[in-house]
Amino acid sequence: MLKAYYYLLMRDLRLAFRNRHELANPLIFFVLVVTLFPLAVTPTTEALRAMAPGVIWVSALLAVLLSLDRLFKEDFDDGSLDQLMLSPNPLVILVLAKVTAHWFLTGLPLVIIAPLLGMFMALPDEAGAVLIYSLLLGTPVLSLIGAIGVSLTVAVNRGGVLLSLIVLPLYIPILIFGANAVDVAMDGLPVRGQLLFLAAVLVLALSLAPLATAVALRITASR
Amino acid sequence: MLKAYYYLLMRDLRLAFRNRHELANPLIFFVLVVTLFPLAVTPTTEALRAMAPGVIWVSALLAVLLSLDRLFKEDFDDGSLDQLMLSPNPLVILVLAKVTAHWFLTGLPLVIIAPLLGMFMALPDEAGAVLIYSLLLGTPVLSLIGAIGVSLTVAVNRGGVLLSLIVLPLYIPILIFGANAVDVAMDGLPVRGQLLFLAAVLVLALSLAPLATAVALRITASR
Amino acid sequence: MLEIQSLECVRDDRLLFSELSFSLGEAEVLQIEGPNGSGKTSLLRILCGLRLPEAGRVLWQGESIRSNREDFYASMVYIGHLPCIKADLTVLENVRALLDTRSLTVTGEATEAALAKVGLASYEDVPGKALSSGQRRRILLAFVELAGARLWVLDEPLTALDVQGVALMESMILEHRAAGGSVVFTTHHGMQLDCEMRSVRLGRIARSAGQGENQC
Amino acid sequence: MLEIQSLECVRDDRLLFSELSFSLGEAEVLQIEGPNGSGKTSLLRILCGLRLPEAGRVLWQGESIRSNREDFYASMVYIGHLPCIKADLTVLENVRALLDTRSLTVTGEATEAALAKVGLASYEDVPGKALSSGQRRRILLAFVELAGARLWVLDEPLTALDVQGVALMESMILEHRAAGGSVVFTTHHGMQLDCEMRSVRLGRIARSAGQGENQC
Amino acid sequence: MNWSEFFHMGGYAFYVWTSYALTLVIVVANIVSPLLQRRKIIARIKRAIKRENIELAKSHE
Amino acid sequence: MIKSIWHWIQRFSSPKHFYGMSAKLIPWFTVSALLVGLYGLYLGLFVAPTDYQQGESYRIIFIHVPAAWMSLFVYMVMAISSGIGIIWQIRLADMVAAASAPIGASFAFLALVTGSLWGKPMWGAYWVWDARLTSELILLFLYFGYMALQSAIEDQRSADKASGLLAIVGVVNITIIHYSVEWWNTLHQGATVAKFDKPSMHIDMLIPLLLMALAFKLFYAAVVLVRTRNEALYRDRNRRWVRELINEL
Ligand code: HEM
Ligand SMILES: Nc1ncnc2c1ncn2[C@@H]1O[C@H](COP(=O)(O)OP(=O)(O)OP(=O)(O)O)[C@@H](O)[C@H]1O
Ligand SMILES: Nc1ncnc2c1ncn2[C@@H]1O[C@H](COP(=O)(O)OP(=O)(O)OP(=O)(O)O)[C@@H](O)[C@H]1O
Ligand SMILES: [Mg+2]
Ligand SMILES: [Mg+2]
Repeated sequence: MLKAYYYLLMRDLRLAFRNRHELANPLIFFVLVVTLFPLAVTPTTEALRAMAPGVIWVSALLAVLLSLDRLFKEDFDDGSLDQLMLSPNPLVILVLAKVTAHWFLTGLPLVIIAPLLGMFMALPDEAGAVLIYSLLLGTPVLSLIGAIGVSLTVAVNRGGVLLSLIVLPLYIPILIFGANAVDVAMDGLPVRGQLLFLAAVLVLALSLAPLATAVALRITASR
Repeated sequence: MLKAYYYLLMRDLRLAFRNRHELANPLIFFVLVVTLFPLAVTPTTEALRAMAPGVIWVSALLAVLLSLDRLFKEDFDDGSLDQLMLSPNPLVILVLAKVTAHWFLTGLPLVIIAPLLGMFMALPDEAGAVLIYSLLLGTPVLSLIGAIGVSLTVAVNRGGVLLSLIVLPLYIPILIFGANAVDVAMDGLPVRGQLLFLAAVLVLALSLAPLATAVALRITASR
Repeated sequence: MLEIQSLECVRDDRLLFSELSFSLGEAEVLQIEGPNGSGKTSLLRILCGLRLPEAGRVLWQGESIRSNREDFYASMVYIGHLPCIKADLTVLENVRALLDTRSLTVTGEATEAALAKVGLASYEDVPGKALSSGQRRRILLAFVELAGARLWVLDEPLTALDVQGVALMESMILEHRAAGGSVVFTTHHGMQLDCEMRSVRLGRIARSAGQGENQC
Repeated sequence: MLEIQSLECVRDDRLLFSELSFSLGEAEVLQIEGPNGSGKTSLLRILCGLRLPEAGRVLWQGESIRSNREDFYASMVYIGHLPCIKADLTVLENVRALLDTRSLTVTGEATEAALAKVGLASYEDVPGKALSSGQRRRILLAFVELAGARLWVLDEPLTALDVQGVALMESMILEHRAAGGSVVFTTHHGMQLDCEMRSVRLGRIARSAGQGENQC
Repeated sequence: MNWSEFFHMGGYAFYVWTSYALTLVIVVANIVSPLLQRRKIIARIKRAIKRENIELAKSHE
Repeated sequence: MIKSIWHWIQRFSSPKHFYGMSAKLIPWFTVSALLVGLYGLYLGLFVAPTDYQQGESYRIIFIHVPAAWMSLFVYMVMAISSGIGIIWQIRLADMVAAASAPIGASFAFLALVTGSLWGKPMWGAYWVWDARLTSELILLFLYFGYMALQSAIEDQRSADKASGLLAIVGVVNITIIHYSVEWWNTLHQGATVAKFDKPSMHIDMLIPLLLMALAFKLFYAAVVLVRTRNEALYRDRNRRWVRELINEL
């Protein structure tokens, strides 16, 4: 079982590293979207700072959202998903492996680059640290919840926008708490509450989302 | 030739209307993304108003971006694109038909719903009108430029993020002028210059983009 | 081993088959026959547990496959219309990836031998995207060969194979049967098997409920 | 009509064929033969102008097809490995959409007759997504029938077709030839054509440049 | 209280009556749309039956 | 015992049985919804006194609040019956869920629009980003998501199960959103929320409000029955009972 988890994780990582350029894509998308805002509004430092937590978090969320179809779409299209479903290993484990790979390839890079963008948006240092923590706790949840959404829409062609319709409302609590933590940190107030909430949601998602995803996959496979 | 244009346009519109629900998807995505921002920042009226032009324009741009693969992806995957390319009609005309359909299905609805979102973001009325004009001139350009991007990336699987890398930089001038027009209108200043620029870009894109798209399609078809 | 009890399958408006029952023992080969759209693919997917039937059950060693999933899946292998090939993995990696989902560890030599057998000997490090349609299907043959399953479920295994490929598939089935394994397959292009073979015929294209006819 | 002059095709590292020349006159049928991966699909795509050859030219009525696109495309029709079927359009609309790209207006009766001929008579208003793989291919047959082209280029037209479907394809080709049209096709599954037929054999799978062998 | 005062709603006529009018619209839509849907479904099934009968007759020939 | 209950449930929940039974119920619900609604409107528009703070504008309450309540109630019905459909494989439950979605969405829409119409005179803006408003908006999106997924998946059974799963996940989400937005907003913007504090209501206002709420519930019951009947007809279009029924029409 653990072996199956490990192998699948490795396969997905190897696949991603095969096209190096793709690896950086969510990251570049993240950076691009964040840079769009200063271009679109008059960039005074205060204005930038005020919108920074929101803009960075929303962009991270969109970057994850856009990379979600990496999770199952290709496997579905070429029939590999059928083979996963016919594996003697519990589907939940395999789902978890795929979600882990997805987070390594999208969430983690976002967390790493975020301080740079914070600097770019004139975010004070202490808020920058909180930004990292909040993203570190939040992005895995985005991948986990996203997995449910993708598994529900994977059989639908042109499901891209449908996916966002389904997933974005589910992302909202994370967005509120993540951005709020950074916002509050900017005012020098304590953020333990927000981070604890994010941690709690992470635990919850970690235990429930793979199950829901596995159920959803069995449903959509029933072609 | 005109007949080919008309038929293809009609086919695409009919296809879209076959799944009614999909029709609304870019629209809902637009509304959803705009909603994310007030949730992520402290929603005081001034803060909202200050970021409104940027947020609405960036969201519109992302909505168009996400719906771009509607343009050729499916036709490519099922082989219909090969058939288009084997048509005795000039490819440019067919491209134009597809772009027109795309704009009717994504750009136009965005223009129509935009005033509502302006209200959400506490945008004053006169700026709301300018928002509509700027979107009306800007969204067709987004579709036209997007078509070039899709035709280049359509053969790449998981091309979604690659597409945004190619297209977003090209979108930036439109974004700057569009958002700026609204921004300036909020201060009660004249916006003729910005709108004229957008109109000029539209004319330029209308005459050049379909040609570029046709060339790009011939290149990617050479599998 | 495998027992099908009064299956019914409806797609959209059409009843494809109902009250379909048959069973498959060891060392048996079964062909599902029927014209285009008669429900062969649907039947095979139900048989693997990928699709839920409208009625009826599939039993493996006397137990429902849904309650007995791990056991059943450890001893069967399925290939469908789709090639399961990753464009960015090499031929060798593609085979290994397929085997990994089944948690099988196969030695390097065995894998190479299988690839040689299906005619991809010199293609180990060619990426999937550079293969022709027939070469892709051959990877699946290597996978089936190495999976070590007792039951093979093959949906149109001859698709895109050239004459030599067809002969290969035939000999593989015969070998598998000789070793006590069983096979369920569909094909429109005559497979000449030099062994006893049963067949299930699915009805003529039935446009509405009640018109399906199946023989067993 | 069609003339191929010393074509060369290289994919990745491999030379698939070079110095390949042949021509096709009226009422001629030509089969492209060769094992999996020998370059049949690549050749047909070059022949239609969808792919550029590494060297050589394709001429239509003595003119290069690239300079003469409209004329060439008005008189040829191609079907490839992919089904070109829109999941959300009905069978009838799918055929019409295919014809529309060629700016053909075909009467309703003609379309219905063609659909009946390919065995989709009662399927006119079934959406593409609800068709089996064989039924999808049959839509393409109707399209070819109605396209009114003089040259047919068919890549594995027998894929997924049942016995009856194969017979239909054969008779269609014969009819087309009788009316003075020509056909280029590939297939692995014997097509029994009751007429004179030429063939071009592409070489054995050649791993590196220089090993390709073609006969004509 | 007279009617014009009633319709005036103390200056809030626009807000109040738009709300009530919209409610009416939505109630009516909720009544009409399932009825139309029902008609469509029945017509569709009838068509299917007709088609099957034709086919049955054909296959008996 | 359990087995016989199970059998009874299955028989009772067969679309055919439901179709017959619901035909008898619909007129009752319709008529009582109409009567209760008209009486409630009469009390609300003519009898209830003018609010000393809000003036006449408060009369929007008689549709805003029932509509808002219904939008939550219908979502719960949808989620619960989806759960029943997934766990016990009862088809009728799936049909009820699918039939509820458009009705619930229209109530959510109504609550949103009447709320903003009320908000303009009260707060000076059609829209503010308050906890309740935000979660109601998200609720509308969840309805849209449910309906979009339902119609996007071709296979009816998969569509039911998939969208049902989404409805259930949505319940968890709506609760979290509600509390999170409340917390988030009270941190900065207590004022907006305070406006929602229900004034101890005059009994003459409370009664029409409750009557309207009841009328909306009855109306929902009638419409959902009609819609579920449609679903039953459509999904069983190949079964004998539908064929016989249609042939009699
Ligand atoms: C777009 C604007 C609005 C939306 C989306 C909205 C939404 C809602 C919702 C969802 C509820 C039900 C809450 C529950 O039962 O938990 C509700 C109840 C209520 N709303 Fe609104 N509302 C809006 C504007 C207003 C305004 C402007 C007022 C009056 C100033 C108002 C007064 C009330 C009252 C009195 C209740 C009943 C409270 C209760 O049951 O405790 N609403 N609204
Ligand atoms: N996704 C689908 N939705 C609805 N109906 C479908 C779907 N796929 C197939 N069908 C219908 O189900 C029937 C059986 O399809 P299936 O793919 O099982 O046939 P098959 O016997 O494998 O045919 P073929 O020989 O063409 O592969 C067909 O008549 C088709 O119309
Ligand atoms: N996209 C590609 N990129 C690189 N090489 C490719 C690509 N597609 C095919 N090839 C290579 O080109 C060769 C010819 O492929 P082609 O598809 O033309 O063969 P084919 O004769 O049609 O084979 P089949 O009978 O299997 O369909 C193969 O050896 C394959 O490895
Ligand atoms: Mg099949
Ligand atoms: Mg080929």
